[in-house]
Amino acid sequence: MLNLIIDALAAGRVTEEVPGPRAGWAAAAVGRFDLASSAPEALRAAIELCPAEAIAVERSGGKAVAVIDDGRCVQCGLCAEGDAAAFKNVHEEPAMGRSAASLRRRFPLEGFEGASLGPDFALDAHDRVSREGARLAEVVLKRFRRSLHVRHLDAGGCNGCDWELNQLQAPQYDVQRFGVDFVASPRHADVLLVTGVMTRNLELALVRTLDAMPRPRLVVAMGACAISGGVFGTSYASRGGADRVVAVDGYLGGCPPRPWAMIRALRMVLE
Amino acid sequence: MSLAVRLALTLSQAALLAAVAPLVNGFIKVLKARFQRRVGPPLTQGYRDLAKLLVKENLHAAPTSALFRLAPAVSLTSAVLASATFPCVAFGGWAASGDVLTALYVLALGRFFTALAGLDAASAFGGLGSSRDVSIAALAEPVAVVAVLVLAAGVGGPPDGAVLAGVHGTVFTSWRLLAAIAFFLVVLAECARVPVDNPATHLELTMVHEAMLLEYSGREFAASTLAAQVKQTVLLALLAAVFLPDGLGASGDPGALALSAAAFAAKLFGLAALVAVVESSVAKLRLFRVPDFLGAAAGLAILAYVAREAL
Amino acid sequence: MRGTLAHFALLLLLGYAALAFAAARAAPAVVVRLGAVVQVAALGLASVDAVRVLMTGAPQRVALPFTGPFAPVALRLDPLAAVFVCALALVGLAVALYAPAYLDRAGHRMSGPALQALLSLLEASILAVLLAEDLVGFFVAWEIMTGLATAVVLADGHRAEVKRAAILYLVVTHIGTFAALAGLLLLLGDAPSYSFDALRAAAASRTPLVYGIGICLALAGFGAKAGVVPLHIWLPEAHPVAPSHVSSLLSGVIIKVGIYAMVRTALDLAGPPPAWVGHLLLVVGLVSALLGVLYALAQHDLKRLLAFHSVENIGIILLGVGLGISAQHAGLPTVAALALAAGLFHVVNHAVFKGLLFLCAGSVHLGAHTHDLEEMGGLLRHMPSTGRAFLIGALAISALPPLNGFASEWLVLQGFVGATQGSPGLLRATAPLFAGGLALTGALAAACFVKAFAVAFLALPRSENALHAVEVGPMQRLAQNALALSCVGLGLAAPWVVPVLSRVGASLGAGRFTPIPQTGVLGGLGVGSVQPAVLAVAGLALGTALWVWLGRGMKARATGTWACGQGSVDGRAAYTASAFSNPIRRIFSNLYQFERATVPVAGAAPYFVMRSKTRGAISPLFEEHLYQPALRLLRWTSDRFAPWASPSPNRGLVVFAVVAALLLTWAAS
Amino acid sequence: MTEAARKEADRLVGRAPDDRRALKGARAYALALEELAPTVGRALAASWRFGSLVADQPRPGEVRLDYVFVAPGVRVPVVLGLSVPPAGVPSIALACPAASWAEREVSDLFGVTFSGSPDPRPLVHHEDWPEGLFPLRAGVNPPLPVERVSGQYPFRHVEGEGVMELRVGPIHAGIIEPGHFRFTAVGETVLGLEVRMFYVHRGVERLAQGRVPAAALAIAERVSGTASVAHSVAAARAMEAALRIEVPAAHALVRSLLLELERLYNHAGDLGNLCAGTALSVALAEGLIIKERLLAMNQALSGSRYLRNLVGLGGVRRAPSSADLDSALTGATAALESVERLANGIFGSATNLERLSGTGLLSPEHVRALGVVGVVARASGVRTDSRVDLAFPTPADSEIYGTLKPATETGADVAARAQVRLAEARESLRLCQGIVTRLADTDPAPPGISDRTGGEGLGWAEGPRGEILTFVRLEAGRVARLRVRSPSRMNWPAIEHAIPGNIVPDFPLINKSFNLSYAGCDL
Repeated sequence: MLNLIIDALAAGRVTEEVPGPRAGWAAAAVGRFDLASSAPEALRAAIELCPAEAIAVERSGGKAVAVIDDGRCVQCGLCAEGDAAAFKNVHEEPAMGRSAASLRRRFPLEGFEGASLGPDFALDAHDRVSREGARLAEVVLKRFRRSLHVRHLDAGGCNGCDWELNQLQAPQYDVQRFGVDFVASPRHADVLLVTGVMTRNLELALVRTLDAMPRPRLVVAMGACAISGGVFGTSYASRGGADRVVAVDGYLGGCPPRPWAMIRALRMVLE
Repeated sequence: MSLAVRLALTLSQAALLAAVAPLVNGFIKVLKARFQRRVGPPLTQGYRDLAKLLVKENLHAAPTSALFRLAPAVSLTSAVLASATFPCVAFGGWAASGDVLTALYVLALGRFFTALAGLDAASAFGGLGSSRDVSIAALAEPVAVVAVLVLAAGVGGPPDGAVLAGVHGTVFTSWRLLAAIAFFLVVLAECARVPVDNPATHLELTMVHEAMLLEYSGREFAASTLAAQVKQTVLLALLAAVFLPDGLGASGDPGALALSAAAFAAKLFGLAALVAVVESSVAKLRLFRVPDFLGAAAGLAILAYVAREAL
Repeated sequence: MRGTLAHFALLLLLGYAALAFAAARAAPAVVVRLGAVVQVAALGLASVDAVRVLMTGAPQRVALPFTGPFAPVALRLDPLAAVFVCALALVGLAVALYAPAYLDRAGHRMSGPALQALLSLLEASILAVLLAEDLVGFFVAWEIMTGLATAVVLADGHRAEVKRAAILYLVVTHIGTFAALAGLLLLLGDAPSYSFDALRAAAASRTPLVYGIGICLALAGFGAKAGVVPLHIWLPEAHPVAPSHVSSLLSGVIIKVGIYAMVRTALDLAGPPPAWVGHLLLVVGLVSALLGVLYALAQHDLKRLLAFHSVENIGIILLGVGLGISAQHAGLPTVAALALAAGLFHVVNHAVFKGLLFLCAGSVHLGAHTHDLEEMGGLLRHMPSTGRAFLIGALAISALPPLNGFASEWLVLQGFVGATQGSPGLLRATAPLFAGGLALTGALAAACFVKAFAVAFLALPRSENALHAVEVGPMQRLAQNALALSCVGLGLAAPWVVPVLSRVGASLGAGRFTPIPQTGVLGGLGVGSVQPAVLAVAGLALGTALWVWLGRGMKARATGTWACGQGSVDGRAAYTASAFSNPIRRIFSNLYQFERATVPVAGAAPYFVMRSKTRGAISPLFEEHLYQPALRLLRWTSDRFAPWASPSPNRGLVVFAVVAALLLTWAAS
Repeated sequence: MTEAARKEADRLVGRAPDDRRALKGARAYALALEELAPTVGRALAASWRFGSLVADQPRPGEVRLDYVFVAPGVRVPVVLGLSVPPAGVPSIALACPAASWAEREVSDLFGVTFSGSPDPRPLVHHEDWPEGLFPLRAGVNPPLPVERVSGQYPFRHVEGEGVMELRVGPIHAGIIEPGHFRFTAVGETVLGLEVRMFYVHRGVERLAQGRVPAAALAIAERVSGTASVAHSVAAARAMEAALRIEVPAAHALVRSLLLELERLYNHAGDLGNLCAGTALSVALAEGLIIKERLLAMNQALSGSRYLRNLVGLGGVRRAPSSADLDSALTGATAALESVERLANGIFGSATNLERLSGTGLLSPEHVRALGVVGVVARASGVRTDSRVDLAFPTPADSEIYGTLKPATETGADVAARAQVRLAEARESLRLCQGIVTRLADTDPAPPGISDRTGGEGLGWAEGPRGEILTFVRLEAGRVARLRVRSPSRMNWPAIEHAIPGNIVPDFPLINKSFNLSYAGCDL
């Protein structure tokens, strides 16, 4: 079996440098979606099609604003299909931020008449932003930057985010080189990384897992499901985003987020 | 040499071995990463992890007793004490006239407490780890003892500081190599390495050593982790200094001391590299194949003894 | 110098017994407590003599004011006996402290005063065996001791398993006694008297064949008493059913009397032993040690587990003794002295920690009303003192530094290291096997006591009784703590104790032993006299500092055990004793022949079984492959004599005894 | 042959198909309540495989139960339909253990009670679900969040001395989905295992209701992350059957290509992942490298690393360019070469092979009784593969798959499952090559359309883990009922029977060799 090692050494390292947020995009790759057309019928069609209720038209102070919530968008691209589509794929990573609200991107609409459309995000005031991350002393953050142990919890997703997280260990990404490692026990973890919609049957398990983690600790929600429920939203079986149940320190949109974005999001919460 | 100097030497060796332990472990990890075609963690990641753990909370599960809090201190102490029982660099002038067997027994004390702590939280995973750990140790220890016995037979007494001085300059022999290989296999088993255990696994059901530490956090976890790393370094150092003492100095003069320190360090990291190579090239054994593995080690140790008698 | 203290000790114990029987009904509580006082006084006196003999190396004679039917009863306390008197005194003192409060609560069928009286008589008889100077006195005391031991085992004689255990004990030890008597008579030949001196003198005129048969019979006979494999089968039956403080004495001391008799015979009475006796003892010792510990691992009854460990430790002692003989013939008199000393040291050490562990088992029974490990759990919370004491005993029996078990076991191991320097021969060739076997035994014992302590004292209660366990009273705790302290003390004092013990061999006169000098390194064997203490002090300092520092980070937080996101853990989720020993049982499955069957109880097989039941059983190796065939042979033999003997094993035994007696008469004449 | 098999099915059921039923993509019979048990008995005797149980309420007040079977040679699923009041349906679970979970699910979601069930415990709902609340019943809209009640789940119980329970999950130590495994064990010796699922029950079927087909397909795509294509293709085929849409050849071929590429990256990843269970770290890393390359290739082809966003109603939403197809084929070919090297490492290492062989045996009897599908069934020597068992809606696919010989192994252990994956990965690449060649000769066309807005249909696809059966009923252009039966749903109960006799540390390896989806099972 020594030949495995010899082959590997001969083939050489495959670890890649961290690309910039805009670099490394395949032409067809889905990313975030920006407003392409203010046409009301296009917007209406997009809102109707959107399986995750991520698009809305809000009226604030008399002005109409199109909102696309990267915390909900599952990057299905239905809103960007066809020549007269309201949105277009701009080949950039979905937004990340310290609150779910900060993932909503707003586009002023010119000459848009009529009432609000789509879901009312204002009603959606479940953002439970943790201040634990902000409160952490610089000394702790500094140590976390050099050693960050992650406990992953799938709160009920489709498993796509999990596989992407798993890919962080692929030699191309080699997340270990950043001092990040996945651990088996919540007792050893600094970050609780939540993916997937918060299902009813896992709510208590999430709370217990967080309780099992030693302070100081952080919670990061990755992927549309973990932020808002994504296509699964709220139902008899689920509560929507993880922040309905526990306070969250960082959010990263995407369905699923790509591995580089995940690495960047982990760094973001430590800044 | 005065007792004070000898004590100082002994203590500084213990401190040095303890201090270098995370580096040795990091070295293995980096090497493994290279075999996996990636960069791997920084060499100093072990220290960074420990430093981080110092600012974290100790969590105590409801069923745990005082023993749970005591065990990390005992296991780290036992590992550090074991590193003081035999000379790594110079044979002359050792303060503790203890021998290698003592080191093994002192390490066993640490394991006893760690195994108890694994069971203290009433978690089945801890139980899995403890029962596997003591079962494997039960088979590994006799092999270690026989390997040491071979050495003792070769040098005319137990391999302690005074007697080992006699080894210096002796010809490298086949039986010594056989004993060293046997002991190396024991080190793999004792240090929770592939093919006996997988230090990189996240699967609770397959763990041996880490399963016992699943309930620890904060400083206590730091101490338990460091204890395991020190134990690994101590056993590798034993191998480097006692089973393969070539290149080590008998006298205590500074020049010879520096030279043999360099030789020791080279051997220590060479052995660590060997651990990485083995760990990267074989699969983990099925739990009930481990007795075969250690049985083979026992066979090697006996063969070494026979070879010594015959040659 | 004439020792009178041991003499007084004997009289005190006998006198108390008489008084106790007389006043048992009048004031039982007073009688029980008086018994403790008397035992403390008597054993204290005896131990003063014993220590004096050990320190000076000069034997003492003890005269009794009466004579026996065959010869004047002569008692003599020499260094070898003194070692065993020390063991008796250490355990006996603790038992005396422990007994009154225990008897108040334990609720044995036999009354407290009766038990105390029997205990005193038992201790007196042990003293008498150790001090006997002639065969008649020895065997009379020996038989009295056996009878009394059976009597105390029968404290709960109304229970069937107790009766069975007592009968088994009587049968095996009597066959043993019989064999030993035959052996010694053979060795005695046509000597003019039954005195030990006559035996020693007879050595010169004995043929090797007679010596061989005689010594084998004697060793086997005494070995049965000591619980040597395969004659151990009574031990795990009898020791657990006795009251716990009696178990302490049975396991701690009485089986050692068997060892005493073996050592006395092999190294003193029968003359200088040839090498093969040493080898024989080594093999028997290793087999006993390994099988003892392996069977202990499979137990989940705490007292049975401890009883099997006695078999193991007897094996370790025999390894020391055997090496003591073999090493002489390999030209290593120092190693021989060291090994014998290690064996004798282990006699004392085992007495102390096994006595301690049995007392703790008694306390657990008082507190949690069970001996079954599977029904315990979490006892440390309710019985902290007993738990701490048990932990120290567990560390000691697991041969972990710096405790006494480590000291003696490590010395035996050093003996094997030394043996590699001997002249070429069987010993030198097999030294690694014995060293490896001993290390295996130690590691398995550690595994077993991780199991025993953790399953009993840690984690969560597995039964109502365990949940409501209560700690024992102050005197019982004192007794336990005294023995625990002795474990620590003997461990740290090893460098000073061992040289003293190494002189015992030389004092016997039948063997070449070179005692180890009192100070400095032990015979060039690398045992620094300061080292255990230095290591212990350094360890204690470092450990305490670490422990304090580890707790001084952020404030610790209490939480639930991590249960993978499930609510909480309970006793059923925690490891059981059977679960813990499962890997070892599987590894050594050839020796255990473990069988498990799971059958459905409710639901439709095969896909909808809702409840099922599982049973596992170990088929007893020796019962199946040695005793059963032997019994079958006996049955077969008695069947041949069917015309005048009905085919029952009991009758067969009688026939066997008669035939053996006839043979013996022929041999002795 | 197919016609004869269909006649035989009619004879077995005792009547002609129910022509009043608008269900397409299936051969549907209408049964009376009392006919169910004897018919199922005859069906099982004739080697019919239980596929799915579809509960639906086209009219309020009654529940329609469709027992879906896959009968040899019939080439479309056979549906035994039953209109029942929501109580007192005879349970078929004792005769057909494969149907047990399906019955329990229908009880939980629709409140139908099955009489004589050998295991009437709740399945989807956990112990804190309020009694009498059936979330898929028409008109049931509980206030959210649904209140929690206290309760205890009656786990199967093994009693005996020294028996302990090893309770693993729902939160596992690795990056794995949640589920609960309860081992009854004495140390390492496992006496029994009970799998408890539905922690990731998201109510997918309910969520799809009222959606337009495109949005419903986006939801179906997210039933199980690594079977996105298969789930969306199965759902699209069901909708197309319901709406009588003809899919043009070019579109059908691209879908098939996506299905095979999905299989390829899954099997490659699974082979590497198996090494995590045996601690073969270099091979594990190699597996991750290969998988990462395949995922990047997927992204170049489809825009999504998991091949999402291409499958649409009537075909594919966007036709890949021939350059894209060629580079995908090149990438796949290179990846397979790496997989072959990896396989040499996995099967060439004696220590590794020792771990895989004889571990996690699942007998063919269990496979048949529990209706196991996919890689797991084929590794136990049972050849079930919907690419062969069931017909394709378009001739283009039928032609491509006409040459397919599903790989089977008889080892029934972890090694056999790995071998089947390797063989299938090779086969997938061969199929991809065929498809790309065919596509070059096929004229592009717009996706198929229909002016219908309602209907019912069954669709299927062979995902990486096995057969997916999806039922869709559309009303007024929106989904009225979506019913997904994933391969994992059939295979999870089987893992319990592959465990006894193994030791605890081999479970993760066995679990990896099954590689089942929790999300796909729990919905």
